Amino acid sequence: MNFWRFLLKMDRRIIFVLVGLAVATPLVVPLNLPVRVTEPVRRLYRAINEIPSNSKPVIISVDYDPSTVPELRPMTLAVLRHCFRRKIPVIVITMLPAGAGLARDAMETVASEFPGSSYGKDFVYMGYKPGASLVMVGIGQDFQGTYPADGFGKPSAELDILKGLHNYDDIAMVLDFTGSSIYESWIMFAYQKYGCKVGAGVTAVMASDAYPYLNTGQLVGLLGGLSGAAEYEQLINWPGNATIGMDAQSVVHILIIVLILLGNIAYFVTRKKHGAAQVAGQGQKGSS
Amino acid sequence: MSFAGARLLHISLCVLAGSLVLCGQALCQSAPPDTPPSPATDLVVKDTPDDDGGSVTLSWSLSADDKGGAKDVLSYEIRRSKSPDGPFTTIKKVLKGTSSTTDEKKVENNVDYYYQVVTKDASSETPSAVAGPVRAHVQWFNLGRLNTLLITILYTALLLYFISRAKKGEKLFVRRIAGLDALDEAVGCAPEMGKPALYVPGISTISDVATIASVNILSGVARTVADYDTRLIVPNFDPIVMTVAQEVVREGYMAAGKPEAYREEDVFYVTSSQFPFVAAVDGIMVRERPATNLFIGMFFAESLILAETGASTGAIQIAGTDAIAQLPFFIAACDYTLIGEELYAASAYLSRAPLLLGSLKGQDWMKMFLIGCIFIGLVTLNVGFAGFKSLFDLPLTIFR
Amino acid sequence: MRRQVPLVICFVAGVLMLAQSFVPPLNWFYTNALAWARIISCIAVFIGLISLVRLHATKVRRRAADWKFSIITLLALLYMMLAGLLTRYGVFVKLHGQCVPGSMGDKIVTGFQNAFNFQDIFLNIQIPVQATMFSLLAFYIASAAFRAFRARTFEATLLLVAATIVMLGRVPVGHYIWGVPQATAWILDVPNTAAKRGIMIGIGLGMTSTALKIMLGIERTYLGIKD
Amino acid sequence: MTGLELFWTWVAAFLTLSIYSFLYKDNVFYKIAEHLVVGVSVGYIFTINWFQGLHPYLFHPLAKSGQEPINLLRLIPFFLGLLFLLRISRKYNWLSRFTIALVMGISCGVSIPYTIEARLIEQTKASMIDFTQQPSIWAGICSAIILVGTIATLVFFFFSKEHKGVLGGTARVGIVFIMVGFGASFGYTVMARVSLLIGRLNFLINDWAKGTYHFIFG
Repeated sequence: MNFWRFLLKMDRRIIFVLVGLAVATPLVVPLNLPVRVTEPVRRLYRAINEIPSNSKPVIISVDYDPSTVPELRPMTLAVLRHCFRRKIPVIVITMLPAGAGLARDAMETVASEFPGSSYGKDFVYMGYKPGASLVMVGIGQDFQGTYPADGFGKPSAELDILKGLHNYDDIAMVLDFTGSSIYESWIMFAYQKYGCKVGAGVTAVMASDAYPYLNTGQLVGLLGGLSGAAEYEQLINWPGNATIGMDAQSVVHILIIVLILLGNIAYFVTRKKHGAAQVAGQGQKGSS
Repeated sequence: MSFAGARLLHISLCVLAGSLVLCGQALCQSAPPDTPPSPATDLVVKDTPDDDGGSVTLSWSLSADDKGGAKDVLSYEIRRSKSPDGPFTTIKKVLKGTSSTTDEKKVENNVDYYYQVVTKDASSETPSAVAGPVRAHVQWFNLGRLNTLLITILYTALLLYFISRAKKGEKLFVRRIAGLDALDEAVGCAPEMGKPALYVPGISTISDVATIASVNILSGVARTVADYDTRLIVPNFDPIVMTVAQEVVREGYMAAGKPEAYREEDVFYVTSSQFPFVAAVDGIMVRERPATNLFIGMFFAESLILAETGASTGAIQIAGTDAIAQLPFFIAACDYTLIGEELYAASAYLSRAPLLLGSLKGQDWMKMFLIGCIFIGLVTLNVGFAGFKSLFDLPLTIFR
Repeated sequence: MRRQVPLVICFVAGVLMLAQSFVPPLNWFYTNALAWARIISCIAVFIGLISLVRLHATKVRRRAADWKFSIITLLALLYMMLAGLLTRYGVFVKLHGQCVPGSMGDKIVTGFQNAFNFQDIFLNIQIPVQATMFSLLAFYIASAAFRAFRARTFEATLLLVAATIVMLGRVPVGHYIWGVPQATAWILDVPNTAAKRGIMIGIGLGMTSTALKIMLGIERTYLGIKD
Repeated sequence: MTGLELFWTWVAAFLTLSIYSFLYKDNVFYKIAEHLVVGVSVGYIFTINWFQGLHPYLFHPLAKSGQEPINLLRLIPFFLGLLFLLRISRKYNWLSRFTIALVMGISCGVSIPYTIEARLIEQTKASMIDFTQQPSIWAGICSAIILVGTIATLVFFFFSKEHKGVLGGTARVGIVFIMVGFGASFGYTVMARVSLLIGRLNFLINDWAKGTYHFIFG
């Protein structure tokens, strides 16, 4: 019985240590727990899988800032890896000033994993341009007019990947990774106006708002939060940060559930010993 | 060869190639490639409703070549003139697939205007029939917000009516609110332990109504604290809120007859950055060890950081917020939580001033009115009449 | 003068603001008033500054507890203010837009350059501390759940059961347990929506009545005026 | 990574660990981080206010620049702002009430129609459900439950009647909905919070530890 009494009066710092370990351990020693792939993620995977290799490029719009990096960077990497592996040319852009460094970082990380790929031919970084919706419309009218040079100042005319690329007709798909509503602008301009397919990756909190677009076909697929990214990693069979992160998430969630259960068992076991009088005095904690 | 020469050669080659292609197309196709797109039809122009003039709204049916047709429409150009015969000047361009827009480009009020919409493809254009005349007017009332205005008037009337009844001395019943009963008790226990009380009036500006409600509650708290001769620490996120909090706390001490016990340096500004503010308040909680922590006002993600740190020091904690997303965390980590509307009711309840109690009664009547509306809406809608529900449209369009 | 004038100002400003939403020609007042409020709140920052400096300077002077740390605050404040002003006004710094994530959410700041390490300090001192403070929630959410989710009362039991099901439904393990994904979605879509909607209407009523009372001068506590 | 970048990474890592040390207990490192960031953030806010607030809203409209005419109306808030600064005077601090009253009036006036529309009209309208238009019987049942829950929750907030009888029963149903809803929100948020911790640990492991390793050993 002492165990239960100890549990009830346990120093909360023990919980902190457990949570810290639960998150840190999978980061160091990946568990690779199985993930069940959900339909929106599978749809995006299929859509990218259907794009012919070495043909039309995809636009990857990296529109997140440092606050949503933990959720959105892993899915950006997973989709980039899929494209690189299938030899789909990739055009990386960003609509957020804060996204510039992050977009480049994501692209360079994946590019370095594919030694055969070359800048300008297989992938290109066009940098940040202010005025998201203007840029989206601009791409529909004249891509090279909108982006006369890439993110490093090299003229677009010198980049192989952009040769013969005029507008959305020459683009296989737009993929947007964002923690804001920019993906809705992509739907509005790239899809509604110009008929270009749009896929999105958003934070877990935003995913429920994005589902309706999936049902109406305005989005070809959707990745929501870390779990969406982990499912995508599973589909391309390339466990990365999201799979590791989901391991950590699973462990912490289970830890909290176990703690709650133990706490309740302890509560009922000790209550029997002390009788009901003390319970009545427990006040209102936990309700209001 | 010089650069210019190469360039010239390149251009001439391109022109040559281009004309060859054109010839080829002309030979192969019976129809010329440059058929102008079919025009936009049914152009309707009218004064933009519910505005202060200077704007005309246009709508039209898409050209037959937009989307379904040959799909070569690129845009529509809006042209305007003061005479039906022109000359028409271009006002703006809209993308294909657009069938309505507004003209707000230096539109003079009460002047006749004529419009046409020109359908454009890559190389040619087709104007629509001219529509007009139309005049932009100033509307003195925004009909689209009539429902909002009516509810505002009704609510104001209800509040004033019950307040006047309360003024006449009528006894109004207000039920017990558990969190508020606890408030007095919690504030009272600080002096017994010889410790200060901490009051955080949220992390928003004074323009947030929740902050205003919090300041009202602070006033009551200050009076109780002053009665007990305890210190009241109020760290602030916003300088204006700080100023108001200082006024209110000083007034509270004066009301308790202890103006000399008021210490202005205990109601202070920390920073207007969310987490630096939390870091500082956490520090106060573990160093000053207040016996009572009150978190009342507008809170964001920091709610649980504050409440858990406070819980670890063993303080009695009472929270109140209208931030729905934060309520679960306050409920889990605090002893009592004022949920949503209870926060607003609290100032009335604490002061027990008849005027404010009267307003609670008005609030309840408004609640009944809205529940009644829901029922009428349900019944009418389910027997096939949608008119009642459309009274709740925003903006209201049924009177247009 | 001291009591009546503020109440009249409040009433007039409130009525004009209210009226402009119904009377389109009054829109100019709205645009102006928002700019006015912005200017006032910017000037108010000086009051905050004075309060902060006074608090910490007093601590240092009185050698109060932790007074040495107050010196850190004062020095950091002084340095950031000077660096910010000099960066912008300094003749030797050529301006061109540079953007950083703002202090709360996505506010974007343009027009500062990294002279005096203004930007570096913000990005490497304030941002990491903010992010780390925010991440403390991962620990606190666990300790709060452990402490509070006890089946003491019927309501507490509901809280804990709903939380447990949703937590389970959010991770892959839960997807393998029959009924959990469906129950999670249902709880989030149905009871959760209902409760939020009801609370939201209640809050709307409370907010409006408080705002009306202040506008009409019935509630005047905020001015430090006693009835 | 350059030497300077490495230096800043160490600063960030030191502050990160200092904040985490607070979980054990208050200590010197936490105090340093806390006092440092308070000073930095207020200095930052001051600068932002100066250049993003006073410059575009006050200085520019009052100074002749470009084609915009001088906006002398902006002297009014400037004057009111100065009145507000009289807070620090013992004798004239009551003048700051004028400013506060104006800000309060503006805030209340703005919030009333907005609140009525977003919180009262929209939500009331959303509760008027057409049961003849439901995609399935189950969807209809769910809609009905939402309706009952909304009204019961609203009844819980009745203040001027004792919660007894029918009213009490309905209010109790309201509490059930509130508690289930709050529990769900709590459980739903765990993932987002853990993600934040993962983000910080990734910084410590990848940027700081690995970055330092690569800087030293190439």
